[in-house]
Amino acid sequence: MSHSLLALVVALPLLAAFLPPLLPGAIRRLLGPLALLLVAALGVYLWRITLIEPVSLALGDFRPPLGVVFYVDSVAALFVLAVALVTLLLWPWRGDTSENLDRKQSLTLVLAAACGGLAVSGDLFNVYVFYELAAVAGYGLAAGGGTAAARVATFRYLILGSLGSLLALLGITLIYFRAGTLNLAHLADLAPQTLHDPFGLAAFFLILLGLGVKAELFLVNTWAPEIYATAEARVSALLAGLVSKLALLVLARLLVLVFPLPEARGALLILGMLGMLTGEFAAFRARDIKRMLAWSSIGQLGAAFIAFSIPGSLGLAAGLAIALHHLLVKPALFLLAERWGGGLARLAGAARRSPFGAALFALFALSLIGVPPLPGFWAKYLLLSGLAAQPDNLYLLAGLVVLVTTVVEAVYLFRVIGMLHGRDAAHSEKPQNMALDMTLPASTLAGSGAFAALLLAVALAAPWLTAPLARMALQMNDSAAYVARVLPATATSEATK
Amino acid sequence: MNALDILLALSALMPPAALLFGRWRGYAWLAGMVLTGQIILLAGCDLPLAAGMNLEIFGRSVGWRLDAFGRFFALITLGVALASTVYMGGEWGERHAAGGHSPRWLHGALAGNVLAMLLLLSSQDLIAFFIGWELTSWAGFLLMAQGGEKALRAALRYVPYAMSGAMAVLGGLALTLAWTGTLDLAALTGIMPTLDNTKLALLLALFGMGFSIKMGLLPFHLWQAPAYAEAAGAGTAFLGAISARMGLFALALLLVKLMTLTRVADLAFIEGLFTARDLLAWVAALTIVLPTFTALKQNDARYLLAWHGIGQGGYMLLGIVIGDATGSAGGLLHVFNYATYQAALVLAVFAVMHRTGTADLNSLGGLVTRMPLTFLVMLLGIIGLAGLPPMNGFVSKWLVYRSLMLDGRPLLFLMTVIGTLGTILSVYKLIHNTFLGQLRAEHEQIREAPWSMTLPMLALVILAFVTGAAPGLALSWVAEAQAALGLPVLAYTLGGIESPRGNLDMLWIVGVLFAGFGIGALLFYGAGGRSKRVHQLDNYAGGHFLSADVRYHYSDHFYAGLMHRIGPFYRSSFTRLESAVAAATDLAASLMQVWYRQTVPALTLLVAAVLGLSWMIWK
Amino acid sequence: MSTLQSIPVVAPPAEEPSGGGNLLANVFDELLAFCRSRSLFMLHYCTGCGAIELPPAMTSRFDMERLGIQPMVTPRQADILLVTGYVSTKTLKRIILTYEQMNSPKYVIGICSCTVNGGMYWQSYATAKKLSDYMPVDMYIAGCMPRPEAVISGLRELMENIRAGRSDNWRDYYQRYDHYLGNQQRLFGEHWQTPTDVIGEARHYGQFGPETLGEHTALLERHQTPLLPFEMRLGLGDVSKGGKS
Amino acid sequence: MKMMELLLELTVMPLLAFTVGLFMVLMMRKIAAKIQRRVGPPLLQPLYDIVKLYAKETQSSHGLLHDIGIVMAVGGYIAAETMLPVPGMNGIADKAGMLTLAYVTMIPSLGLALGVGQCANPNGSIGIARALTAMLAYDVPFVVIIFGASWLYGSNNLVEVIAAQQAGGIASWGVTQMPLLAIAGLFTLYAMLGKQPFEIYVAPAEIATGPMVEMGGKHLGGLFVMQCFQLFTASAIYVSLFLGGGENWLFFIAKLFAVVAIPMSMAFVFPRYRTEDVLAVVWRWPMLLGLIGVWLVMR
Repeated sequence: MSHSLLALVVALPLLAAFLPPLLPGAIRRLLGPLALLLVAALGVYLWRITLIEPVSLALGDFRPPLGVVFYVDSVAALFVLAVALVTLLLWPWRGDTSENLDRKQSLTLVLAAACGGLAVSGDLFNVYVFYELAAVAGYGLAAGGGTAAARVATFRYLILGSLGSLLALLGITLIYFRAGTLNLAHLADLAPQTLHDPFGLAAFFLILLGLGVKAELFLVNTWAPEIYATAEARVSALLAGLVSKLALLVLARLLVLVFPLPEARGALLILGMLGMLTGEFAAFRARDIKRMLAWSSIGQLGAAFIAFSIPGSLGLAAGLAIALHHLLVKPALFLLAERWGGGLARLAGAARRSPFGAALFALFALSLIGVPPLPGFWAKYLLLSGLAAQPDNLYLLAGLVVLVTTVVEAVYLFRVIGMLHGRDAAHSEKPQNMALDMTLPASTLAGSGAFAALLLAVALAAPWLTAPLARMALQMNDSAAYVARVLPATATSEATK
Repeated sequence: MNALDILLALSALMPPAALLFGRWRGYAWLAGMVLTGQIILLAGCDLPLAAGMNLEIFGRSVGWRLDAFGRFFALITLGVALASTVYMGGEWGERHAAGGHSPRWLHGALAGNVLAMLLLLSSQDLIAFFIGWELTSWAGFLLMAQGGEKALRAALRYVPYAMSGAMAVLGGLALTLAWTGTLDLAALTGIMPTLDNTKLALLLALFGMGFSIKMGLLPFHLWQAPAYAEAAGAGTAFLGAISARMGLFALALLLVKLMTLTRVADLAFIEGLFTARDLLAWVAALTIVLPTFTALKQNDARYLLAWHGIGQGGYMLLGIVIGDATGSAGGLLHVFNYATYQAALVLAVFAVMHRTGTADLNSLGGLVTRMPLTFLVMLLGIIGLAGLPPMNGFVSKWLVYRSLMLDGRPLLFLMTVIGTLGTILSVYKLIHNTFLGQLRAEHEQIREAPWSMTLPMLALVILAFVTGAAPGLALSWVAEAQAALGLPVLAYTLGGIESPRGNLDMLWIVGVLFAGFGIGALLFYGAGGRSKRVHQLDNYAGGHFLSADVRYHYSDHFYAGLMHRIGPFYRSSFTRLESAVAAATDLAASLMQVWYRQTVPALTLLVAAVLGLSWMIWK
Repeated sequence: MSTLQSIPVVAPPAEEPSGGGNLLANVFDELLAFCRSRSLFMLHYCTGCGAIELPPAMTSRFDMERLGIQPMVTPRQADILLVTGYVSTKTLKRIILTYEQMNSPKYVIGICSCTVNGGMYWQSYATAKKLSDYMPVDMYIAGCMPRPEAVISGLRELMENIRAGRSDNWRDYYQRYDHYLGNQQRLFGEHWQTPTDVIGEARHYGQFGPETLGEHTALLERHQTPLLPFEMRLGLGDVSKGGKS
Repeated sequence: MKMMELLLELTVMPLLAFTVGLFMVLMMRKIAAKIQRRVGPPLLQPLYDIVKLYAKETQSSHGLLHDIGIVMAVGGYIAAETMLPVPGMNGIADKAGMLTLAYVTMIPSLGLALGVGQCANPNGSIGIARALTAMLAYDVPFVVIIFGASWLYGSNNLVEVIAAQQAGGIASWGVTQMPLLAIAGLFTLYAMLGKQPFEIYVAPAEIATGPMVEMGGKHLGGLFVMQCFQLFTASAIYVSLFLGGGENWLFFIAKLFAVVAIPMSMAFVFPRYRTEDVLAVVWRWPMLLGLIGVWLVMR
């Protein structure tokens, strides 16, 4: 089978995003989900074959390093699958007006396409393009909340994001200036000679900051709480769940392929630690559930950064586990938070209105803080055992940070659970409004229920998933294989040298 | 399928069964029968047993294997669960359900606890152990949170403690893996003692802290009393009697089996004078004294018992830390003994609550004529808790005392005795304020608790009495557990121990005691004039005419003189410590939020970029 | 100092029981009587000035303890009720309650003239004049106030009476309760009652006499809910009234 | 026949203890009288009191537990006496040890406390609260002393402790081996006997004799019996730990009476402490002496 199917990962959603105005109503509404389903199927297929061996595609058959390269290893395939599935689960089925809905659906699809592109891109330029695409779609979606607060938040996000893009672009330019190529495989090949110096590191740092805006990296994550608090829940879920993970993936690839340097790892580690500390502690004092989730996701991504900073496939495995786990849990929590937004005090007694919703919240919370046998525990286990195995004391410190912030996380999440099950605030205040207000709609329950089902399935299948995960991490860590796959010629020339 | 598989499978079936059928009246009997079956199965099987289920995760095997040490705890767990389940299944459960609580969740939480504990007790490696540990913690949380608003608040207070403990254990687990390359408990037994002192000390600190929190050792004890006291009745009994002992199980495993006590004694703070082992012993001793002292100040029967539960844990740990045959047998036996009478006591308090609606020690009194069986339970229970003959609590404490005496630890010995004396004072207050003194007018029509409640309580205290008179019955399990753990094994007889340095024969002591009571009764009832019962208002009041509307009863500030002296001793410094940590967290959180509230994030971004670049370039 | 035979409170000494031929029983009874006479715990109800003479009687000069007499604090412990002075209506209620709470055999000694006939308070409207109207008095020690010698002497006479079995007026209170109750009711009003159960005790100890019950006890029973002691019960039987005051 | 002999001992030991205790009560009252320049009670006065109390014709009880309390108080001491070796008889002392004995002697107190509680009289409850506080006060130095003795003689078994002392004569008595502990022990014994200034729980003028407030007839009689046992037990433990036990009954009784006489000759010139002051004084002096003594013994 031709690997040109790879292009569909990007092409299908884009097509579905821009075709609808030309189509009649019924098909129009189904086109997006259909495209996503196809991408998901493609993801499953790709995952199965790439577990054995990665594939790459040179678009238009321009051989690298000249052309546009898509590279899919099992990690990328899994992310493609995840992008499709999560987008599907967070699909905007309803809107205020038809026009509004069209726009939302289109933007969502663009976002999905961009995310898929980020997952499979094999060169930095494409990465930048897809990243910009995702950013634009993200601004559009975030502003779609319609409220003034949402617009203000989006505006700030926009400034920060643009500045970030600029920095990333600057970094990419520096790299190009030094190495003369943007193809990742090529870069991996050239990096030891050209980029492993302060100059290269500076470029890495700029890219880190730039992409870090989306990945909620500490220093550039200040937009997150406001956006998540004001945007629609499913948008928050997409941004926190999906986009951040893909930015993370790109950074991880960059780290593995081009900059496997202790300084780069150190930067990642320190920023990750700071992100975890600030995020989780800030969430401790959050007074509404959406901001709390936003900060929590900053913390979780910090944990992922810490994980990726661990050298070797063990760290990658841990980072992947954390990222994927967060991808499963956080969107679902944001879905639940849609109706339960606002001050935490409002939640009192909500469990009586929506017992199933409260149970789901508890399940996600438990997984998030890493209670075995839920998947979150295995992610945390991988992270900690990876950190403990490092000789550097900074890694042990990071382990300590992870442990302490987990305690903080447990406290604030359980505070919410306590609120949910506490005495009904409705008793004292206007009961009817409250009752209606706090009951979760069936669609929300169905959405997060689906995530919960996935989570539980992963929990049950954990013993059988460890081997693929390890394999994925190995593949991702194997930069020689990457180079060899994308640039067979260079690899052979290397070998002959 | 071997016995352990069946055991675990049955336990795994019960939580869903409880959630499905918990509302059905017969469920308690069904669960009771299952638990009885499990007890018989467990008591009869040959150990050690490895479970058929074996997982392979990240290249490490995760498995379950039960030895005699685990079985000892497992039997206690199942027994207490049995008593609690039966208690829950009757009138108490109906009242509980009528109060808007869910019997399904309560049964489910209890069954979940049993399952979690069995998993923990039979874990074969640290991952299985941690899974069991966390499940126990959260199942415990579920059980704690069942009693309404206050219970929920207390349970939430438990969360940071439980989580800190879990994270400490997890950290220890990660370091163990990094330093030894294995997580298998059997393999670790050989490797861990060979680690150097720094590593061992760090592991001891991490694991020790995690386990101490569960056990409620000082200074991590504050969560336990409210969490256990406010839970729903039968849940409180289960939590109080056995839940916290999981911490002891883990500590014993760590100290004795994995690290070995001699290695722990190598970790010296002051060379030759004060080692980690001494530190543990002193923590245990302080855990005996200070919580007992707090218990003495309680005015709520449930809290009083819960605080004593914390204090009693100290005896168990102290016995194990001494580590000789007598002391460790005492410590382990105390787990069993304590479970029997503590469960009975808690159930009795909840029986009183069931009838009177309160556990406030200042609003009760004189119930002995109305609830004589409950009184009997509480009487035998407090004799056990206070550690007086003829109940079993005496035997285990005696073993601990004796080993402290022979080990030459006068101050520790003194602490244990002070704990016992304080307990006597406090439990007398408990029984006096509940059952003795003046019967309140509003309680005159109260009836004895129903059989579904009195039977489990009576069964427990009878067990406590029988194993007090013939401690050999329980000591056989203890000796097996000692052997499995690698401790010196106690040479016991049916009546106690025989040793050249002082014997204990409870058969004789109990026999003579009851003969003495018999003679006393003969003297009292046989000799002298007839007596006539008088009404409680026919009482000396300096010539005053008593009437039922005026309270003639002494309950509040019961030990005024004692409190005058020791009341200000440590002025709730632990509570202050706890609030200080909470406040510090809150402050840190506020500071962190400042970061996210900045008005010009773009500027920060630029500054960060410049700074980062300069760091990268100048490094 | 004298036992005032003129005051008809002491029933004529009962004939010595013939003993029924059982020598051992007689010896035993003698022993008990002897012990009773040699061990007297007194409750001094210090109503008036006579109390001042008791400390000297107890302490080094006269030392009652050599006679086996010592002070006690509560009615349950005491054998002798010493009423040491004028008895106001209000005090009398307490004295009666105290007397009823004592365990028999119990003895009442009225010290000072006030207990005999009101003494210097003979015309006070608020003073009970004659103690023996309200409870059986075993011994009066007259005087205003009687000196310790007189007190000791009176006590010795009481001891002798006890040893000889002549002093069991406590039975009189049970047997003629209606009479005493009548006098009490006349003074305190018809709603008078104590938290004790004299009639029940009379029944329990077989001290029922022809005059135990009568019109006054009928009056008492009309408005009194008897204070039945709380019996232990398992709650399986019917819920009976436990008793109220 | 070993068993018969043992049973006989078990019967005789409490009886002897009671008899000795009766005379100790007498001695106590005599000493009080002498100090106050009185004659004091006749020889058999304690017996008269007990017989009279038992022989009361009407007695009031506050319920089953009121009775049981007295039964436990007397019965507990009867049992305790069989664990306390006296010349020629060891009873079951070697099956129990001194620690057990110390705890068995708490049973009567607990019984009494239960009985008093049932009386529904706050004076009694206050008395018990104070008595238990006093017990907390004096038992703390007491166990320090027990610890010292059992460390010194290497055994928890009173029979062996006594044998070890008698084997070496006065030089090996506890009082010469551990003089500080002996002083502390005497102090503790004093507090244990509960006479002035440690009489906090009786306090006749304040709480109407506390625990005894509702005790009359045989209830009070039972308490008198208990007092006899208590005096005997306390002094016999002291004699066994520090004065070499009894070589024969003559010496034994002499020692016993001497031990009781010392605190009693001081007691009656004192007023009464408050509860908190009892704690302060007992936790300070005998504790300090005891701990130093233990340190010396263990050195």
